[in-house]
Amino acid sequence: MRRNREHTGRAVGEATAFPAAPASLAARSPEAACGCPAREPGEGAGWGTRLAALLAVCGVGLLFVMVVAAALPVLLRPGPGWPLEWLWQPYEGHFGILPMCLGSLALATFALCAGWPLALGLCCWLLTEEARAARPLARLTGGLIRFMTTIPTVVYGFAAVFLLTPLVRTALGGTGMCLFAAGVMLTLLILPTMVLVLEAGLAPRLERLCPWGQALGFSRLDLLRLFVLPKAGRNLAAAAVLGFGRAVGDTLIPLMLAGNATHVPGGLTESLRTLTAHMALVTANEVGGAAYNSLFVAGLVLLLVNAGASLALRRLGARSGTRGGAGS
Amino acid sequence: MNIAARVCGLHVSFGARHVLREVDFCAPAVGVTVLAGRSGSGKTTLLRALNRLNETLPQCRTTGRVELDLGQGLESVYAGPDARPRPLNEIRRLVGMVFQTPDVLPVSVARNIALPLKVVAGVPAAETEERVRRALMDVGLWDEVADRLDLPAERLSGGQQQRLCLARALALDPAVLLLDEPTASLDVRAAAGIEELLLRLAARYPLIVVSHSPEQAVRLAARLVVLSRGRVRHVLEKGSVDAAALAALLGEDE
Amino acid sequence: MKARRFSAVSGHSFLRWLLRGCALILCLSVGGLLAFLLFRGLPALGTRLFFGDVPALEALLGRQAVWDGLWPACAGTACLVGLTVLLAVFPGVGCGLYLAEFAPPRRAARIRLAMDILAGTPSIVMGLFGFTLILFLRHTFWPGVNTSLLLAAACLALLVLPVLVTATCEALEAVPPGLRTTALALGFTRRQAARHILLPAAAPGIRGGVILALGRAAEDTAVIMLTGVVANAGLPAGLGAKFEALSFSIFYTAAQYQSQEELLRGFGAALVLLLLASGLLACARLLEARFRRRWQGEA
Amino acid sequence: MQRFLMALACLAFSASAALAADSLDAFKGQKGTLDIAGGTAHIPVMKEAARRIMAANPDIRITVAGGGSGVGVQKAGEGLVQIGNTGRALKETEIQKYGLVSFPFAIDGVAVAVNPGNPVSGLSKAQLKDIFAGKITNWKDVGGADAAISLYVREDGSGTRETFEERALNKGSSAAGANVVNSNGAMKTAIAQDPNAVGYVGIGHLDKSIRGLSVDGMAPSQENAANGSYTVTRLLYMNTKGEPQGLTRAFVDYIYSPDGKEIVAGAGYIPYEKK
Repeated sequence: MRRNREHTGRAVGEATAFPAAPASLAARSPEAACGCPAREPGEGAGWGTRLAALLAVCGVGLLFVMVVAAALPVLLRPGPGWPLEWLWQPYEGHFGILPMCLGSLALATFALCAGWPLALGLCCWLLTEEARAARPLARLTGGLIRFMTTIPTVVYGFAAVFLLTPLVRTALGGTGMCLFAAGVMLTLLILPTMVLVLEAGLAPRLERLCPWGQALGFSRLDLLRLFVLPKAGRNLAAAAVLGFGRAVGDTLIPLMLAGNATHVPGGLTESLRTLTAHMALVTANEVGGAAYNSLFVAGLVLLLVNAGASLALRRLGARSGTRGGAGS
Repeated sequence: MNIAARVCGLHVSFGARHVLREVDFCAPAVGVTVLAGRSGSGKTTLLRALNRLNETLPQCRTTGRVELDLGQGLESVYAGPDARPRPLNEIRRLVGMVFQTPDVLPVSVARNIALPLKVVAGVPAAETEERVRRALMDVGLWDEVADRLDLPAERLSGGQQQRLCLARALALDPAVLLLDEPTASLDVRAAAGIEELLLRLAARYPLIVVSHSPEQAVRLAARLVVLSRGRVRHVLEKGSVDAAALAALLGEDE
Repeated sequence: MKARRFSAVSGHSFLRWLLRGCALILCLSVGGLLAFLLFRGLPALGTRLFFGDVPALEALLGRQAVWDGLWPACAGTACLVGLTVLLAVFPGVGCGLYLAEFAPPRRAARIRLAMDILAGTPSIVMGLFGFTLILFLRHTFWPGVNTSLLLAAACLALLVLPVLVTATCEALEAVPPGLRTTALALGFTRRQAARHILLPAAAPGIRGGVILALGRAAEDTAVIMLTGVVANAGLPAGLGAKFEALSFSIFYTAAQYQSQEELLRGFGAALVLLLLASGLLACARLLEARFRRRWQGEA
Repeated sequence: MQRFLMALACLAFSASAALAADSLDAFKGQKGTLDIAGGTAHIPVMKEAARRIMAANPDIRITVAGGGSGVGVQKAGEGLVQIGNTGRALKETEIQKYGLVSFPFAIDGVAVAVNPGNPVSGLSKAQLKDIFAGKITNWKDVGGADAAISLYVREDGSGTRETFEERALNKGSSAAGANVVNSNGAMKTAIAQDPNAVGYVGIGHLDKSIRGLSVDGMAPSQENAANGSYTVTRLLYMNTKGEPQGLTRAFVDYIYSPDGKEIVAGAGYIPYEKK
């Protein structure tokens, strides 16, 4: 610290070219005629907080480097065991994971198409329900949604295996472990996250309109429908992106409910395998083989999807609600 | 009559907004210097320039010389061509400050004083007990809170909290005391108590007080600095003006 | 005139009933799920669920191995979650403090982006990361290392890190700025102010974040599946040993229960994990409500 | 006379107890942990052995994990576990790469299993091959009820799968649309719940919740598997990296001891004599 101080003191006096001060410092107080605040002892971050931030960022960096470093060589060498194929037959040397990518996409899209409208309906109802009779139901639903954010996905999966699968089997035939069963449970999983994000976005706008609007005779529903929703495009999109990210990231529900078949799912009642379930199944098997490499490509695809979702969320202005937590 | 604080050519601006222009004044070592002026005349910014608290606000630029007597004669507070100021936290320790709304720390009454003593002044634990008691005695708060030292400080009344802030500043035995409209948020009776306390302290510490009420200014001031729109209009000595005249002075410059 | 009003009202009520329908769908489905779990799980609750046929005291003290009870899994989850929070608290709170107090704007934005991406990372990728890390270490300079409680806790710590960082950051931003000015005016340096005044003031919010992280670590299965959890390991014996966990035993039972008794134990385990997770959220919300009421004064 | 019989009985009992006791003596002074992973068919045997050993000597800690034969080879090879179980013979590449040593300890047939409610009692290998290749998709084509066949297969690394596809399907492969379950236990659970299910498990896992089908007239039972009249069989192997020492050696010997054989038979397998 000492050496720096003289350096700045002398330089400020003479109007000589200012040597390249560390970028972050210059940005903070470029021409501070008075003593630069960052110079004082005890001003900057202590080694403890700096180390902690370094640890946190290095954790993320290491994770990305590991996945990319292991996945890239496999991707760039289109040999026999190339993972971007449509056939997963380890014994015949085919290690294509495209069916799994499609499986993940299909499942997440199903969960989004079922979950997003339901979440929007729920959020609108929670914000605009005025009937006295529905007051207890509104409180119950609000409490249930907050409770749902804590329900572990393995408990969702467990209950579904014994409650939903037999129903689906009798109703739709087939093995009961299929896209529909896993999709329904994923919808329940991502519903609370989306409702909370929507509520965080729509509630303040509606409250601002309420006194003025109701004075004019509009009901809260009209206000929401006519004035708030048309301009809440970004918030609605943010909820959808967050829900999609969380649906793609979950492992347990597809592993327990989707049947894990390695083909491209044809219909609602066909079983499929998602990327995450594939990683859970195959990681244990062999190290160094083509199957093992396909895991890292799957991991890379998942990370890219998730990073894309985070960037999209950042542009849409909603922080990815860590309250709702990520898939597990 | 030696001087506690001298400001020459002080210029403070926040981004594009120039708050203080070419401010020059001296504060006597004994007695209360009152900075008077209408709201927006920059008196609070001037007060904060003395202990460099403006730097906590974004995009602050301060030029000019500010010298305070921190025990070894007048020394500059800002780094300048030939000036070598003390570390910032040491300057702020020696320049005690009390804000308009009492800002007690979210801890117990005793710890409100003990924590700064331990962390800032590095006073050993054995001594803090005694210094806390002495500080509370100075501000006449000891008999009221002697039995409630472990109560959260927020439970005290407005006047008591302001006295606690004053006691906290005094405990660090400052060289100068800055008070930013200390009685603005208090009822009349508590305000009178604080004013009487300030006059008593004026004998021991140089006080610089910002006040918006002419009556209070005249009652307290040994020297009166009248500010308007960021410039010093008049510097008046004690007794050279009464409350009505001061009110007129404040009114005329707008 | 009358027709128009009628269509407005009917259009109106149809929409209202549609919205109410959504709420009913949610209540019925989740209510049904929970009722099913409670109906099948409640009868299983009891000492037999946790300790099998081993007397409770013997099992608790670990003198006798419990083979067909949940106690080893519960002990495993407790140790895992404790170790995870222990590993995650320092980087989490420290990074949150650095972000709220000291980070220059550009660097702060980069760290926030990294935390957002980490928050969204699927946990199975974290498990793969842990598994590969162990293999890498074994082949290079630490051949003795193995998938274990410590590895699982480290990967979980990385997973719950964003929860802690965000909670700390928000708690520090919720502290009124006047407090920071007061501390500086008293002569505290920024570092002393952060350590002695701001952190204690934000402590309840941070504690809420820690409890959320606890819940998140207890519910996770995908990470530990690849980093050292096994079906039968008895009580956790040291950082380097394999361990059992409640969430994994639920998954294991769902896939391969051999007898009705094992199935009942699975339902009991699911109920226990559900109560644990919701209990943790309840006190996290309690803490946060008290913290908010103290600073912002709203309920 | 009774007294004499009583004496004989208790003598025999004490002898077997003594016998059993001495096979546990090997663990008297031992300490430390032993990790076992791999073949899911072995789990009942491993778990019961671990239970008895840990009951005899609480200082020993034995952990049992499943995962399938692939896991057994890989984890034992990487040294992550001391004993890696496989439901199939090791491949040459695996022996070279990891230097594993095999200890076959039981014979286990792989039976085609269906839900008890399924009227079908037997299938030919040709029918079996078409079913698992996805060509036959309805039970009525093979004499069952008119319902779609729901196929269940094991994950890729499973020894049971490899043996089944090699021996029963004459190196046929399974349809891509089949549901994948990752252990014998999971296969049994799935078949027990789905009336139209068909899959394959080790004969040791056959119990009243599922029913084994005869293949080409061969009835699936351990005796037939032992005397060769049921050909779809494989051995259950314990594999270690290099020659086992200490606790691992003691565990392997314990499985071959009479007490161990009793556990193996109790789990529904035929103990296999180490040559």
